[in-house]
Amino acid sequence: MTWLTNTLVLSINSHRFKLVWLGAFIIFLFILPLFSGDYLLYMVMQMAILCLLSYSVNLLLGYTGLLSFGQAGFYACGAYACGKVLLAGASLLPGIVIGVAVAAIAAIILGFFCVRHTAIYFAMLTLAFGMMIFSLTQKWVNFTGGDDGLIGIPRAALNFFYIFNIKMDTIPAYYYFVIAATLIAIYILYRILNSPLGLIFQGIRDSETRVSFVGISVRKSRLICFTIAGMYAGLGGALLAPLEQTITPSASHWINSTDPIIATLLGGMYNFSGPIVGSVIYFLLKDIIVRFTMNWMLILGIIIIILVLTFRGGVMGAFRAYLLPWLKSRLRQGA
Amino acid sequence: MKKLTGILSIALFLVFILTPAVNAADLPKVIKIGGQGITSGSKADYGHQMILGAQIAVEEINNSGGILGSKVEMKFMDSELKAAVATKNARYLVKDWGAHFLFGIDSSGISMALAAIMPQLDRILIICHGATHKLNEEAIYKKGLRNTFRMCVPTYQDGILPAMIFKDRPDIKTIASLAAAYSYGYDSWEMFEKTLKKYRPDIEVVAKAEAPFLHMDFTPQLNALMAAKPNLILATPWGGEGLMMLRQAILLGLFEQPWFKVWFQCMGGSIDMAEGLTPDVKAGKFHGKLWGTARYLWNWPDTPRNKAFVAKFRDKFGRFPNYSAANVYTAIYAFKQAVEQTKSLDTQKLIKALEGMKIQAPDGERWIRPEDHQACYTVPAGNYVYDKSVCPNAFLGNLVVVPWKKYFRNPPDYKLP
Amino acid sequence: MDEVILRSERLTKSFGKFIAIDNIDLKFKSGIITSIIGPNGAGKTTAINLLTGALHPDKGKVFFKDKDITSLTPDQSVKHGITRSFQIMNIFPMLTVLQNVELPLLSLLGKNLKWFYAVSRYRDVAEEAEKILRELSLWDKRNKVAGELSHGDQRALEMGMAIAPKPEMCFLDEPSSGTNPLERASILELIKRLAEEGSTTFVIIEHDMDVVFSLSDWTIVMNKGKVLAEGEPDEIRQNKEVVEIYLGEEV
Amino acid sequence: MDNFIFQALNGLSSAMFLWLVAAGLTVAFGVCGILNIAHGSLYMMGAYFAFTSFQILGLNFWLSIVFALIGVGIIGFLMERFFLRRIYAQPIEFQLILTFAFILVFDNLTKMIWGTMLIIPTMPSLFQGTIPIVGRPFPIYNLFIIGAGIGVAVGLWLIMERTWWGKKLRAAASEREMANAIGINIPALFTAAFVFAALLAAIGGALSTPIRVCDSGVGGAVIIPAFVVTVIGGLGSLKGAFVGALIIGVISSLCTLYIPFIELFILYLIMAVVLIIRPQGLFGGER
Repeated sequence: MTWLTNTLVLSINSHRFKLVWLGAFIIFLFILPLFSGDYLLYMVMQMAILCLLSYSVNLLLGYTGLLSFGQAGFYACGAYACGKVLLAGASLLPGIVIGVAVAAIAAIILGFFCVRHTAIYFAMLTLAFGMMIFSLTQKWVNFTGGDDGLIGIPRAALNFFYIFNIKMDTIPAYYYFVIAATLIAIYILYRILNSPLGLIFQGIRDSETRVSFVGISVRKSRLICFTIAGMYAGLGGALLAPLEQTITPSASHWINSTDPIIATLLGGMYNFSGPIVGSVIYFLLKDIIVRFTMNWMLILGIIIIILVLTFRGGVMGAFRAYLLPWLKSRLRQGA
Repeated sequence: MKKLTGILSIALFLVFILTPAVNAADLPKVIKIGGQGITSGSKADYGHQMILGAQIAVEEINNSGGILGSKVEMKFMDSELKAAVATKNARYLVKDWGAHFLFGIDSSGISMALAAIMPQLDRILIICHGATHKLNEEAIYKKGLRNTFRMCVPTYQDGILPAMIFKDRPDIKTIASLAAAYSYGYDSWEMFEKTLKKYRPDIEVVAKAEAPFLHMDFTPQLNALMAAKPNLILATPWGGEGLMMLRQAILLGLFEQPWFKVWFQCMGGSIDMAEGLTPDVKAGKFHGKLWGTARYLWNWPDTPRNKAFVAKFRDKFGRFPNYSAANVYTAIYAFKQAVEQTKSLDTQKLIKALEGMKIQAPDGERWIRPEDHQACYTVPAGNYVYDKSVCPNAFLGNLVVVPWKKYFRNPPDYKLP
Repeated sequence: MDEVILRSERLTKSFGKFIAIDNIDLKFKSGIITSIIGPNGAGKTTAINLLTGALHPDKGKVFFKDKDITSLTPDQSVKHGITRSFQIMNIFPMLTVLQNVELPLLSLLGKNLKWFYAVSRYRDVAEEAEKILRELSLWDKRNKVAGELSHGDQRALEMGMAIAPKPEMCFLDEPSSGTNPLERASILELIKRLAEEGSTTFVIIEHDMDVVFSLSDWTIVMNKGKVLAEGEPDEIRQNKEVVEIYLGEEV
Repeated sequence: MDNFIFQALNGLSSAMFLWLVAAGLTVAFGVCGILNIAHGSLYMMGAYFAFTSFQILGLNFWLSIVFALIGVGIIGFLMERFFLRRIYAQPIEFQLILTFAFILVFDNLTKMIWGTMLIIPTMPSLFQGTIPIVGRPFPIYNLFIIGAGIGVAVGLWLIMERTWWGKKLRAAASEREMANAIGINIPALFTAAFVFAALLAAIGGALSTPIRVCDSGVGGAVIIPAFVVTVIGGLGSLKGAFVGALIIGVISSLCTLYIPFIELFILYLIMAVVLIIRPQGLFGGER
């Protein structure tokens, strides 16, 4: 037992051990298809996509102090754009890239208006824009297929000129693609958040006026942040389109924006790994509850209420605040 | 990256609980069938009725020795009326829970989405409520997504049948649409208008209105239609929305107007609507102008088989079976028949067996058309009456029976059997 | 050293019916410490807000080294060399002390759009931040979260953020408010030292007379949105009107 | 033109439902500072309670409204006292997510208690029939709704402007510290304000029963239009909520008549434009 706590505490505190854990986790993700069925892989992909969406939310919420209720709109932009491109017969990479690009453009245009506001006004404006995208996806029947959505999106092969051509029609093949894309995206976000730009985002969260009085344009920085967040949501959507092979307007409904917010709060919003942990737990929670009862909404609702009233720092926050000191004290006693 | 530690434990946990254990061998001890439908929100009764219908079928089959000796186990999930949820459910049911057969599904969009992924899942799906003609005409017939079948009448019922009935009514000269603002509503109206115009070029479309999902106040739409004084309104909003719409139409005095002759409520024969409409029908608020049809009617045909089914359903659940219940019931029996015929669970063999199958539903024989996997059977239309001696709820009476061959569209190279 | 670095012309600002700043002309000379005093509600903070771009005047103009900067936003005026601190503590409470001073340096050193490498990779930022923190005697506490510092340390940190962009002109809004006497003494010491060492012109808004008279070379007295008097501290001390409305209540 | 007038009048009656929901939302936000997404669920509970007492217990129309008020009042009290009170000081995201969780709970509970059957009680005979307006039949019940909505508006105005309690509420809304200083019991006042807001929702729900279906999805469906209304009128402004409801009710009604395809889009477009140009809303104070 002491050995276990010992290792745990060590691994938590030292940077090198953290890297070991991370490496183990990534290796685990990559060997998972060797011993698991398709549904587990499918679920991990769904989690990865929710995770991207949660990062998109948390970049705004936890790092820049803005609550967006419209990320589902950008998610849908990415999904529809990617779906359209793939339906036109393109290969996977252009689909994903164009999906992300369309989401980014939408985020720049809408963000221009949104970043002038904060707090509830920002939340309401993003809600309005998200729902405008929703009504477009529903009503622009010629382009979006209306309420039926885009159906039968092919999971096109991943080819890059004549260099490689990888078929994506099996679940494991697409799984590797999604996991790789997600890990790269998360790594890039990690770099961004530790870079000068990320420092500025966090400064804006703490004090907007102070940031403007050290010579940085708050609006411009917020717009950059909003655009990056839009791109992450768009990437999530773009990865979803070939996975589900169907995209319907409900992807852009505001209810869909609440999932990543809940996942983020669940994981802990001031913590880089919060969205990953939150997405995994939230997804499992929902998936498991749905299996056992038709009254999944009641149970999920109660869990969220308890969570908001007790662990506002989320799982990672609670881990840091309670479990970690406890482990340390155990270790000290042992020593 | 601070605390990625927790993730590994979660991942390990994930492996423990989710490593799948199932694969289809030929006729296992337990045959698993997975259903899904809408069981939350304002249309929850459709899914709920599916569960009831499926429960009866599963119980009957298990009590009479199962399918070739194998017990049947059912799991039913909430589709939330969202394609994303439904595809996820389908994947879970097949890949993880190990379902051998899928059934249910309420909306056109979800039907199309699932039809597209069924070949990958390598299972058969029998849709019991989603009605879009695009499913059988495009997805199955043209694109060849042959794992999907449909055990309910398509939108021909909602569009073509009323046209066949009302083309012979000389007092109907102007028509109007109150459409559910999605493909089911648009398709039904398009078929209705086209068919009616073919027989009666003199008929004029005077107004059109539409209402999205979750709409609650239909007075603006009704008002817009009433301004044009149509003789007939074809309405497609269903479930709770349909009910609100009709109540609001009564309040606006629509049914009192002498120029107004017929309200055709496409899925008006549904039990949830019948239950909700009872007080108004009883009070004569519709003046006999409310017509409707469904995808199965509990009071037609008046055969011992149908009566027995209805009686059993009422005994068990205290309600009348809706079409979603009857269709699910039939779908499960169709699957049973196919398995018994092929003595295997091989998807391709089952598809072959289902194509052209004749199955005894509570309302008589249904024939699954091999070209487009559409179950062909007749459902009449009627207008709402109330008769306490027959049923505590209002129901569709004065039924007009048009045989399906007269109003179903056919695949191009189709030959009647 | 007597040249005017910043001046305002007929500056007016009102909030609804309340006239906060009423048609004032201010002049700040370069190289000396100027203080602005006045009772609560005299318009001192509003004046600073107008001069630094946090607010824009209804009428009037602001010139910095004869350039019209009236309509600049705060971030632009920082780039022209004007910074400030705040009366109510305004630091980044969830960031570390080090990050608090790194942030102002990013814009100065043109690193604010760098997005890939960690902040610590930029040597110039790191060196400059270390210099400032050592000056503030906060180097040992650099990895603490700023919100957990003592009040006096937070004040010092805020000042450090104000001078980090190497401004030509720096407004300090009640730099010693809420501190205990000991902390106050060290902050005054710090201001004095910074003023002597650097090339920054300081303007201090103060409530505390001791601070004003011990620190400043020039004093401006404001009341009800107007300039009541200005002059060297000794002159002000003698000024009857000032003593009456302002000093009187404290002496 | 007749059509236009008639449709606008229709819009007015649907505006009143929006107003009743938005009014409670506004009181809760203005006084307690909480944006209650579950407010629509309180409306839904009001409808269910009214239905139960009217159809099942056989009480008359007015008594069933009272029954609904009592039931929802209790729910509102419990919600505020045991849950919301703990998160007033928290950032908005926690408030939104907590109240969102309440939508899930309420939706599921109603499904468990009342089942999935659709419920639409009979219209009380008092309100049956129509009266002609611009030569067309207009439902008496809709007129009654318009009257009730205006009545609630006038009543609210009287309470807020003329009573001591209303003054306390306004004081608490604008100057919390001051209110505390002059001896107002803030926690009790907040509870009272939230219950009051819940009652407004309950009235809306109860009045809706004869023309709208009670079902477990109503809560989520009414809240978003109510958000649109409160944002347009100005968060926390009752006058704004009233005018906002009229604008949205009438515009969406007219859009249904002339441009049905983009009705939803127009609503959100209006909301966005108001937020961009005048974020405090048409009647809101400074931000």
